Amino acid sequence: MTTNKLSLQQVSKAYGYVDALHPTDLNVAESEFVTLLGPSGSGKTTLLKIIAGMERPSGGRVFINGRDTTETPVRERDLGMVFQNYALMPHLSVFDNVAFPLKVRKTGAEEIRRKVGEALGTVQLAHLADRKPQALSGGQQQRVSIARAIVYNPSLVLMDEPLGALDKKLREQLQHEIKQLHERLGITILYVTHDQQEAMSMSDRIALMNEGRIEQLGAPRELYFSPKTAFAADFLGNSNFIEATVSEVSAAATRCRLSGGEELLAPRRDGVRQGDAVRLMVRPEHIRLIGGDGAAEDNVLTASSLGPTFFGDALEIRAQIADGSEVSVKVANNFEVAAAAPGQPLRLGWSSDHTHLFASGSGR
Amino acid sequence: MSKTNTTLLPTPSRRRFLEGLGTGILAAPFVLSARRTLAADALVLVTWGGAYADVIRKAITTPFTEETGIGVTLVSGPDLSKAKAQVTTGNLEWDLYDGSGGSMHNAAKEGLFEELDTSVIDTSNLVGEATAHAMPFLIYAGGMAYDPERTPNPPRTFKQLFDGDAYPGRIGLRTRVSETLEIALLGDGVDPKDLYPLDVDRAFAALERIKPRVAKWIAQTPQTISLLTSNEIDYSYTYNGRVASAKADGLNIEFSTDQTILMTQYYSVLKGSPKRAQAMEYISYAARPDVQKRLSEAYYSVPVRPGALDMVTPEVKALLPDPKDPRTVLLKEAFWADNFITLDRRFKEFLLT
Amino acid sequence: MTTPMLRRDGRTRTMLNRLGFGSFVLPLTLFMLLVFCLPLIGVVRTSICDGDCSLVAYVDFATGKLFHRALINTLSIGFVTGLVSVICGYFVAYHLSRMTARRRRFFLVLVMLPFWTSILVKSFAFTVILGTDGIINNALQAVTGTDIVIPMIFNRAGVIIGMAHWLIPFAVFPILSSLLSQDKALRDAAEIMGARPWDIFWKVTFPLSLPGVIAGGLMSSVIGMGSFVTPALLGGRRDMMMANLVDFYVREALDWRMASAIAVILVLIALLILSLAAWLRQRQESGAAA
Amino acid sequence: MRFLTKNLSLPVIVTWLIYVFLLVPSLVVIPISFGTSNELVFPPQDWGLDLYRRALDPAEGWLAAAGRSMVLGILATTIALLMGVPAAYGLSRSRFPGQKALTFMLMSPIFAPTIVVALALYLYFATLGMTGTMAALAMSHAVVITPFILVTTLSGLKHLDRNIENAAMVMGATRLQIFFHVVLPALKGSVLTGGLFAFLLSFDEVIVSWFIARSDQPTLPVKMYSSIQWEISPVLSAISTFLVAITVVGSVVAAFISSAETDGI
Repeated sequence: MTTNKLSLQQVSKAYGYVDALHPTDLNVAESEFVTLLGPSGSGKTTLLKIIAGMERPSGGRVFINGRDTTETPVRERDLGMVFQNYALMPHLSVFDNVAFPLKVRKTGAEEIRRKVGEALGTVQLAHLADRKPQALSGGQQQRVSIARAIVYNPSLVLMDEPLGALDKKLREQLQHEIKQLHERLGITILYVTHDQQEAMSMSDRIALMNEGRIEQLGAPRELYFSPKTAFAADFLGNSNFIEATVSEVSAAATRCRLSGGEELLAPRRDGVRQGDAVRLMVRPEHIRLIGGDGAAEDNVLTASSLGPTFFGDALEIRAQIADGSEVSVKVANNFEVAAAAPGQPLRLGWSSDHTHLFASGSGR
Repeated sequence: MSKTNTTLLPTPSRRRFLEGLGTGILAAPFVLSARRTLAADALVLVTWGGAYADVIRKAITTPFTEETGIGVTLVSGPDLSKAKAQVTTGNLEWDLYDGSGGSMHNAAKEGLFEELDTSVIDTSNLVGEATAHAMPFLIYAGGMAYDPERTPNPPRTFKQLFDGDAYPGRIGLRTRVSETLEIALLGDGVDPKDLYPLDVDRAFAALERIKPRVAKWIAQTPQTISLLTSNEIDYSYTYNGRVASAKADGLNIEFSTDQTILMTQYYSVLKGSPKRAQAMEYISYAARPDVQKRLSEAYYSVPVRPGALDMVTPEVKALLPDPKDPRTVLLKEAFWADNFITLDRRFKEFLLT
Repeated sequence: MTTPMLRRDGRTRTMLNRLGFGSFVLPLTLFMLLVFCLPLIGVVRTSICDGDCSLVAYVDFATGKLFHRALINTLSIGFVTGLVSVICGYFVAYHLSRMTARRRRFFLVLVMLPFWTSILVKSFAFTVILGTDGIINNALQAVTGTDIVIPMIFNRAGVIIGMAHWLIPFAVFPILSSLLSQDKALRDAAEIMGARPWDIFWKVTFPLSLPGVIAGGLMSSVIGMGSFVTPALLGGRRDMMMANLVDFYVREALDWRMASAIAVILVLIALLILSLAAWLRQRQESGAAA
Repeated sequence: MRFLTKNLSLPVIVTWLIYVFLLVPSLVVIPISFGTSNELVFPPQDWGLDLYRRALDPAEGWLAAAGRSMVLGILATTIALLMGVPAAYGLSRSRFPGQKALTFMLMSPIFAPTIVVALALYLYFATLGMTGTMAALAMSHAVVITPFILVTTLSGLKHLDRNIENAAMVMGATRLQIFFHVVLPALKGSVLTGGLFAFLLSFDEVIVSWFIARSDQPTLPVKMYSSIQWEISPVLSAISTFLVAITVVGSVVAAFISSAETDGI
């Protein structure tokens, strides 16, 4: 039996009458990369602090490496942590910063030298070992911080928005490096971010958090392609929401009627009955613009273009449908722009398999 | 005399420049000559504050004003350096200075005081000794004080005080070189009449012997009483007037009048005072036998006029040392005027080693 | 100050703009030059020229046993007082730094309470507490059942106690300031990495607060070196300091040349200590950057 | 690091002992102030309010001296604030050659022994014929206390986000406007703290005042000092107790009124 590196059982946190975190379960397996993703105020930081021991949970248990650490002091939890603002000791050199966790563990000098050397080598900073952190760039400082978090092989490395303070280019580069590091060293990482792209590109699994609970937990693809709630659909990737009423529920599909009179097909969903108000979601990149009268898709809507926006690698066209709501469509950048000039009529089509159906009022 | 005219920035042009800066730029709206706001016609007497000022006011200045119509303003904190500053800058704040001891005579040498007008002031026929610039007006006695409950058998003379076998106990002495060297010689067995000129080496040798028994060398007069009452010392060298007021307040404390050192408090007139004549009149008044009697009864001082002692009430007289007692020593100011600076330095070195 | 004038007068304004931030520093600079530096220069001058000009006071200082003793006393009392103040101040500052701002405001008032009680009265209070027949010694005797008396006053210890009592607040402020400016994340990071409270203190908190410690130590020792009332009231015969001599030469001997010379030497010592500290710090920093 | 505040460990005990050390002398003075003797006696044999009556009696001059010290403290603190706060701002927001030396010069009164400052100012103002004036006294105190304002303001400025000032500059504010409308409001806490500390120092200052103050218009500490040449009047204990009580009550009230949980000293 493999033990989870981290296991949360019904962990909750209340401040006075405010529930910052509803009872939550979460397991992180060895060598797994799990991301807590959510907007600010969603409870991800509270959860992280409870795991780290900087906050006491109001209820539930925290297990690290199979050991109940709910009452364990922070320092004995065997965790590593990377902070958004690096939290490097300004009075210590890079080498001494990385050596810090080893020194407090009374590791021998020779071993410290070897391990710190290795860790700095891993993040390609061996040549800067004698510098003070202030003399380093932001990216370099964060690499030192990562080296410091892995040098003593903690059971679990927590990363709290580690790339938040870096520019986009550097952020992408470090995302890549952290991912590689994770794969090469097999460390277990619990990563916190509010950036859905970062979460999707790096994680084995994502725990999407909203209003103090985990809204959905799964692999990035799963969350993207099968969001369980409108919030999940909205938070990960771009999405179009269309209000509708269920007109017919069959064994295979749900037929919905828009207020403009059009009908759309969606996969069948348990608990949804005829007459329910629902929200249909379709991602912009799943919508095709259909020329002429071709009807190659099972869902088709006519719309009027509001104009295109150029994104370099793609083109986004916003359009207004009969009920007045807006829908955006993502097309390749070789699209003939004139066809989408404001006021031009458009026909939008997509597969019913790409249509997601949520009860109205769920999520935001 | 040339020394007194020097200032820290002696060249006149420089000084005018600074004056211009100081008064013009820095503080034009605030500057008031220190003198200007004091009562226009009153003599300004600088003297100590607290209970002492009350005594002076009651015994001397108030009756003086009643009798002559000359007002006297008492200000506190006599300080020779301030007197020097006032005299050298010509910015006089005070007219009369109440001072004592060697430093006062030193200041007279520096030219800070007017010569006494002997046509107004009778400088002869005194218990103490007037100098050209300083007139005695108050004589007080320094001697041993003790707690009669704690010390039933105290040393009553300085010779006894120095006899550690017969009178063991912690001693409090002053950090003043004058008085202390006299005590040392008396303690070492010198006859009071042979005291002056002081045998300085013998005095320091005697002090060296008694050093281990001195629990505190006291710089501030109040500690001569408070250290005795808080049981830090057993025998305190202090002053009869001080003990008398402490006793009046119910403290268990006695003063030995068997052997005392009489010290003189002087009045001098600051050099260049515009009220020189009135100041001389005031000094003359302060030394008058009837005024001395009042002062004596208020302060337990020995009158400076020989006859006045007999006018004092018997209760007070009992607490006063007898200046005619052969054991009593009158501190010789002339000696200290010449030797104060050098001996004080030697004394400080003695204290430090 | 000068602000209303500036708004109206365009020329002054452009001139000030050219001066830039210098215009903010200018008034104080002028003030300090006129009311601090110039007077200090006056002291230096008086130490050489008081009527006639000669170095006799300095020669006297260099050769006089009295001055050597006072110098040694000043240095050692200043050093020990600074040390004691910083150690006590650190405990207090640390405690203050770990509480809410509102609570801290209240505690700071407590720390500054000694300022409101005159040293003259306090010296008596210290006698009541620390004296031979004082509260502590009486308690000790009652507890141990002996006649034990610890001399805590009218000796070097008394001077240090009295001065530290006055100087601890001076040490508290810079230390507190450097403790408050520390990033809490650093301590969290250290704790997660497995550091015990003791390690966190000595390896993170304390080193980061060193600038405050140094500033507080320097301030309290230099201020301590310049005081003379406390040694006179609470010290023993050997605790005469240079400041006592300055006081004596100014006010009793009226020898302002000697007083000024001692004062100049006192300032030079303070300067020497400050530059030594600055040099040490610079060396430490540059050594780290290399 | 909760060990110092929560658990009863050695450092906690030491910390509280230091608080006791700081406070006890002031507390010993309180009972003395309710005695009736003219001598300092602890504990007093009889109890009464005589000393307070005397402390508050206008004829004794204590009230006047306290008022003078108050005015002087406010005056000196105002001068110090007016010059010190802008200077700190200027120093923290610019780089120029000799800046370290200038900062050192402006700070140096902290490090110059008080007796030296007193002697220097005394000789200086004596030369100018200004000893005894309130102007000389206020300027002397300002010299002594301004460095403390500099220190606290500089430390407050260090924590101030410079981007706010840059934003104001972009919006077209002049340096002066930025200083008054952006920096000063943000610095309120440290300026107030510095000002309070400076005021206390001025209020408590003896040595410089002794030399400079006019002898018929002493400040409170000078009056205390000159009144002890012959005896330490227990009236001093009543005055001390009075000041302590005012401070404690005032600060408690202030702590309750001020709701802003601004961090800082």
